[in-house]
Formats: sequence, C-alpha cells, structure tokens
Amino acid sequence: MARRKFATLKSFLNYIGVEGDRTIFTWVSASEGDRWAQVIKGATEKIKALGPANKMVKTIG
Amino acid sequence: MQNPYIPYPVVVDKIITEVDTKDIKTFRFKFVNPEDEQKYAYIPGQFGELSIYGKGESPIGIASSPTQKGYVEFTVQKAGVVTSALHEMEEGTLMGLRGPLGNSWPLEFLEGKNIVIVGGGFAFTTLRSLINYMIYGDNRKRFGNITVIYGARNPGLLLYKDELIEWQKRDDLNINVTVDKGDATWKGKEGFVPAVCKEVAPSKENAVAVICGPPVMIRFTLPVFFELGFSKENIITSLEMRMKCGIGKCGRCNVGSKYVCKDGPVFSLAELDKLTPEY
Amino acid sequence: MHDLITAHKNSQKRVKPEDRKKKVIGVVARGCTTRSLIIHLQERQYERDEVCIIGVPCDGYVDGKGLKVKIGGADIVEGSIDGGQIKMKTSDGDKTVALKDVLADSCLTCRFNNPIISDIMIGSPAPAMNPDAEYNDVKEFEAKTMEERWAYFTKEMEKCMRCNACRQACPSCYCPTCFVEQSQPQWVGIGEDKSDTQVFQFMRLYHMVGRCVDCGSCVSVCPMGVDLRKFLKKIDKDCWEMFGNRAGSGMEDMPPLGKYDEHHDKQDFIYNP
Amino acid sequence: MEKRLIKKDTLAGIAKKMAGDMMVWAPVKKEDNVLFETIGKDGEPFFAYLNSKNAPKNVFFPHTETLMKFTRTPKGMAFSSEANKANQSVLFGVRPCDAHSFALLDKLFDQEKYQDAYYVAKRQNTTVIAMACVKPPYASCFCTSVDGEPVGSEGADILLTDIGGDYLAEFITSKGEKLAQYFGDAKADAAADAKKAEIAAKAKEAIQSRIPAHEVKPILDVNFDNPFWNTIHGKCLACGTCTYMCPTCHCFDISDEVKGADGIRLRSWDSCMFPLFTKETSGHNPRPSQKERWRQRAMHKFKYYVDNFNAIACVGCGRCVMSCPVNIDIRKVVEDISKL
Repeated sequence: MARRKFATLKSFLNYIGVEGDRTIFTWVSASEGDRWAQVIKGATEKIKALGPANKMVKTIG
Repeated sequence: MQNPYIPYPVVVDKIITEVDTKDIKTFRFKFVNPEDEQKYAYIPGQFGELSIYGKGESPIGIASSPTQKGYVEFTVQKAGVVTSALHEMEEGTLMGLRGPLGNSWPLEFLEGKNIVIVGGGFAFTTLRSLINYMIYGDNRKRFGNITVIYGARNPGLLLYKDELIEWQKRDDLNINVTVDKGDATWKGKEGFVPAVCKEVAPSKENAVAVICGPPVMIRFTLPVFFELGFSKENIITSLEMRMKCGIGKCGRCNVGSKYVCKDGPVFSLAELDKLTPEY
Repeated sequence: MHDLITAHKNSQKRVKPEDRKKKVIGVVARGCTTRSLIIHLQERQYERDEVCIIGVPCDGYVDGKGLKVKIGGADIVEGSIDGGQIKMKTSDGDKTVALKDVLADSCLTCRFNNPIISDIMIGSPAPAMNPDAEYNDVKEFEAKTMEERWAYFTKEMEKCMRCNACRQACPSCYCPTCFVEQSQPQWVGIGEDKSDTQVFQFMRLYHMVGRCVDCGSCVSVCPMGVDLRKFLKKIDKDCWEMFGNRAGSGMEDMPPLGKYDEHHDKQDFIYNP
Repeated sequence: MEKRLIKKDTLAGIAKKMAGDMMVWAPVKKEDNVLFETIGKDGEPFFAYLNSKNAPKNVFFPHTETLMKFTRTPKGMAFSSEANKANQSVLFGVRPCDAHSFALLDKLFDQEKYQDAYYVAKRQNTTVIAMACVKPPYASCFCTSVDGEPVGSEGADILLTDIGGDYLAEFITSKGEKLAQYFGDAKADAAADAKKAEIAAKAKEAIQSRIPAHEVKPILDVNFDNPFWNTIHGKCLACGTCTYMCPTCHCFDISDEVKGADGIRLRSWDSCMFPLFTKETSGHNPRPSQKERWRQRAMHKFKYYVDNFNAIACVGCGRCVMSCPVNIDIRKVVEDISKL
C-alpha cells in the first residue's frame, strides 16, 4: 500500500545520501482544514530547514 | 554553410481547421527573416521538420506549392507530442521550421506526361502541393492531362474543401472526389478509391500515376493500375517512416541502404521493388 | 525470464478471451529463478499451470568480471571447471583460480540456492551458502555519513551509459513501456545528464521493492560495472526488516506492497505536526 | 613524412605536457575499467592497456550533445544554435582500430550535403595520436578482417609504435606534424623503420581471429528474407550494449529538455536494438521484433554501409563480442552468413 511505499522510499533516499525528510507522509481528511494548514506549515519549515535541494536536480545548458 | 539541425524561425500566420473532427489543421507559416524564404526553396513532395520549443520536432510533408509565395503550409493531424502541441498553438506564435528535406515528386520525369493523382485521406497534402504547382500559370502547359482521384471516409474529412471546388471549375483538370460514405448534403461520388480508379480508368498512354494514401488504400489501388497497364516505373508513391534528423544520419528510417528522409520519401514502385520490404 | 512473459503474451495476442489457450512452457530453474517465477505468478503474468518448473539446485555461478580482475585483466581463451578449480588458458598463460573465490556476490550469501517451487527436481540439494552475511555490505554502507553515501551513489551512477542492459536482463523489469521511454509525459531525460541517470537508476531500483530476487543478472550484464547490488540489497533488507518479506520466497505470500500489517508496520515515517 | 624516436618512459610526460596547453583525452584507469577521459597536466594517463573499455567515439560524437538552445518568449520560442566551440584538443593513445573508426564515421558525418557541424568541428580541431598494438591482442580482435591492422594509421594523425626501447613516432598528417615539437628531436633512422615493419608483420600474424567480412556483402544482397535471420536474436536482451560500445555505431535520438523558460535540444545515442527505435506514432513498427533489429544491425554494418560508402562499418575491435551479456558473437553471425 501507499504507506509501505513511503516508508521504503524514505529509507532508500536516506541510503543513497538524499535527505529522506524531503518526503513527507501523513493523513489528512478533506474535513480537517486546520490540520491541513498545520501539515503544510510544518512541512514547509522542515524543507526550509534542509535548505535548497541540490541532489538529483537537473540543470539545463 | 547552413547547419542542417537548426530550424528557421517562423511565425504561425494562419490556422485553418480542415475537418469536422477538428484534429487536422493547416498551418500557414511566415518566415521571421524574409531572406530565409529564399533558402527554403522547395519542390512539391518534400517535407519539413516542424520544431516546437521544448517538445521536439515532427516531419511533415509540405502542403503548399512553391508557386504560393510568402508562406509555407503544412497540414497536420494531431497525434504525438509535437503535433498535439502544434494544435494548441495560436496565430502569431513563434516556432521553428527545418528543411526542406527529402527528394520530391519527380517533376522533370512528370513533365510532358499525363498525370494521374490518387490520394486518400490525410495523405493528400503533398499531392495538393503538386496539383497547385502543376496548374499554376504557365506550368500547366508543361504537363498533359491531369486526373485527380481523391477520397476520404466522409465529406467532413475531406481536406482543402474550397480548393476542391475551385479545381472542379477548371476545364483543364479532371477532378474526382469520392467519400466512403456520404451524408445528407453530399452530392458527389460514393465509394472507395480503388473502385473509383477502376471507374475513371485513366489511360496508361504516356501516363504516370502518383499515389499517396493509407497503406490499405495503396494495397487495393495498385492492382487496379497494374490492370490498366501502368508499369512499376510509372507508379510513384511516398513513404512514411519514423524520423529524427531528416538528413540521413540518425539511422532509423532506412529501407535497405536508402534513407527515407534523404533518398526518399518519394520512390517509384520499381525503385521500391529493389529495396527491402521493411516499412 | 522475459521470454517467458513475452511467450505468454504473444500466445494471447489478438485472441478473444474465450479462445485463449493455456500454453505450457518448461523452465529449468535455479533457486533465484523460482523466486522470479513466484513474483511473476503473484503479479499474474501467467498461471501456475502454464509453467512446468524443472528445479535444479545451484552451487552459485561465476562472476565473469571478477574472474577477469582476479587474473589481472588477461583475456580468457578457454576454461574448464575441475574439482573446485577453474583452469584457464589466457593471453597471459595458464591460470587457475579457486571457484569459491570468483562466485558472484549474490551467490556467496544466497539463502535460496535450492528451488522453492518445482514440478520436477533434478539433483541433490545444494549445500547452504552463507546467508547470515547477506546484509554485511549494506550495514557497512549504512554506517557511512550521508555525504559519503551520496558520493558513492554519484560515483557509481556516473559509470552508467544508459544502455538499459540492467533493465533488459532483470526478470522483474517487464513493463511493456518503461517509464524512461514514455514521452507523454516524459518523466526523465534520455541523455547522459547526471541527474537523469540518477533518476533512472533510482526509480528502477526503487521499483524492486519486494521484487528483487538478488539473481545478480543486472550486475553481471552491466558493461560498466555499476555496483547496483549495493542498492538493491538495501531494498531487500528494508523489506525484510520492515515487513518480514523476502521477495518471491513463498507462493502463499502476497507482494509486500500489496498489503499492510496493522500491528507490526512501523509508524515512524508518518509526519504528525 | 616526419619521424622521430622517443624514449618509452617519456610518453606520459608528453601527454601531460600537451594537457597543459590544450585539451587532452587519454586512457585513464578507473577502478576495473580503462576509459578515455580528459586529463589535466597532472593527470595520470594509463598506456599499459590492450584497449579501452568504451570506444573513444564519444570524443567526436558524445553520448549527449547540445544541438541548440532556446528561450521561451511571450510569442513562442527564440533559439540560438549552439556555437561550435570545439577547442584545440588531442586524443592521445587510441588503438588503430578505433582510429580507423573515425575515418568510417567521417564518411557519414562529413558529407558534402548535410555536413554535421558538431562532429566535423571536433574532428577538425582534434589531433588523433594512435598507439599501435604490438602486444598479443584480445582473442576477440579481428581488425585484419575488416581492412584494419594492429600497426595501422588509418584515421590517425600520429602513429606511435613500440619498437623495443623506444617509440617510433610517425607524423602522418600535417595536423600531426604541428605537434611534433612535443616529441623531442631524436630523428628516426632506417633501422627504426625496419624494426617497425618487422613488428607490424608480427602483430598482424598475432590476430588469430578472422572472419569473411568482405565475402558476405553479395550474400546479404540477396538474403534479406532468409530464415537464417530467425536464428540469431533468440537470446538477445534488446539492450544497447553492443551499439553503445561499438566505435562505428552512430544512431542517435533528438529530444528537447526544458527547465523554466530555458531549454535545449540535444542529441543522444540511440540503438537499433531498442524496440522503440523505429516505432511510429501510429503504433506501427517497421522492425517489430528483435529479429528485424538484429538483421538491421548486421545489414547496416556489412551491406548498407558498403552500399553507401564502400566501407564495412566494423573495425574489428571485438567490444561487442566481449560486452554482450548473452554472448552473441558478431564473428559467428558473419561466419554463418558466409555459409548461406
């Protein structure tokens, strides 16, 4: 199921040296507006703390 | 020397929706740099690579005739990545055009002969180019009788409807338009192209047949022309293959040792007989 | 292994469902081959009664590239195996190497060198290899720093020239159109751009969760010697440690990504603000 | 022709000295592989090799190469051709079979009509220094069957031959002569020539593997439909290893890549072994199975290229033989064709 995919993805990313925390997995119901806002806020903070992604990022030219 | 991989910048000048299903449109391009039009001197039967930013290129037969100055036209069916993007475009958009590529309809060979043009469906585009070239001004005198047999599945799928009407008005052209199945307003012929060819029964005397259409049409039309006595040297067709470079380098469109992009797309049946049947 | 799926697909092509006939294909299978067969069966590529499995125990196979390194890069002209020794005529004279020294890595720590399922068995069971050591490499790699791991991944992927040999040889890679080749949308560039190669390899590796049977095919076919097993074995380890699953180890298992265990699956990857 | 003698142990020094002045590609040992890479003046070229793992064709025909750049404008696209900034460079130490491959690729890329500017610019600005094969070659080497020789200079500007204590450096072309200054000033004498001739004859003898490459062309002419073609591809994996390793395979794909408002059109290697190589948008594929693809590869090398350029598109390096994951051997294929 999706959750198992995420669990392994996170672990595999870490293993190859990419911060697994760049992926975030949680449950939010369509009715949980507040929680949704919280999740996005928290996620943004987490990603910001990690800084810009520079691994597996494509540059053109 | 011109780098053959770099397109000429062109602007989409006019878009004409050709068919009821709206998935075939004619795009008229104008060159951004007027001098490029000289460099893009083409002959009916050649093709160009339409080039769209970020999408890639698509090889398409040139639908206009070199006698139509000031622009080039391509009639394109929406199919893959590039053609879909093209169909999204608006007039005024900048894009690229590479070519002209390939050989062409063999004009010198056709000169002085009676010409039978057989086209089916969407493959009529480079034939239209040829017809418009042959009937332009004094060019008409260089060719004998011109018989055109053109078929589509239904009236709505006929390309260049206005032009067909204009052509029919001329007395130096024998135009036969047919549809597999007509509708309430259709007053023309009904029937498949091979059957109409049989009915029209063009004479083989000093005649060349130029045939372009879907494989199934070609398969059933050829026997008709053999029966009428046309030799393989006098039946000309145009091949399609997946292409990338268009200049005989990238290695995918060869049929035997010939590259369809460079040595073709136009071959006589006699020439095709010498090639491998890998198309 | 691909031929098996292709053969079945071709036999069903342009056939109405009711006219489909079972086509039985015989497969001579080692332990890892039977694991692949199980994966195919689990993934419904063909039915169990469409393959007749002739099981053979396996003592491991020779890692050709390793062998070549072992004899100093010389060109092997002729060779034979005799009593645990490989005797070769090479461009650099006659050489002898102990068989156990040049077995493929995946064979040395193989847990399943005897067929798991079969219809007919040939030979007597093969002696156990050294499965206890199977994750040693992974554990060692896990202990490195993030940057060291990334540096290694980058270095290995730089060798890749996108010839697709790993994918073509992999028994679990059988998609009719690989994501790499899809053009609408295009997921990954086709060139040699570093990130494209990394993404291609990462995605292919990641598609092996619960599906890599450690047959070693990808490693043995890679012309450039990319250390793919270092990454595949991690996937295998995670799958075992997280879900108690070893790919293709039993007919009764469901693919691990197709289920969920409420009581044992860890929750620590879930984000709770 | 200018000829000089250089001491054996100075070779790496010469390469490094050149690397200080221009771009130098040389064989480099990387883990278990020897690859052609650019070296700096402190680089470590590795000359004790039979042949490099990959073919050095990537110097002139890189795996991935930008053809042009574009930028999105409000009205569509504006594009600029990628200027052909091929720097002065040296390809140091290729084997004669690989140098021969450049002469073959020239026929395709450097035609009068549709000259390939990218390839030609690099080719013109690169001096090819070949190193003759004087040691026993790989068992899979068959250059002498396809118009090559282990001490041959086709496609090279300078040929280095190990004649015992020294290398004999022969400056074949004027492009080669321009680099003569790097090779010291010991002129070669007639004795060196004689020694080289002797070594060349011996090296030729040492190529044991021979195939009837020239005999198959008339057979291929008439055997397109021979059932023989059903017999090769059975185990083929449809990977591109043989074609990517091959010094003369040159098929490519063209694709666009975009990020933000900027994009590039690039070409990258493609392979006739890939199922999608000829697949059309309609779904029709003129080469629908590996049988047709294998036939294409064999035909292209031993018939089509001969038809078009009067040369076999194979240099006998044996890389495809060594690299094929399922041991399909082109030598056997040619051998079998000759018996049809």
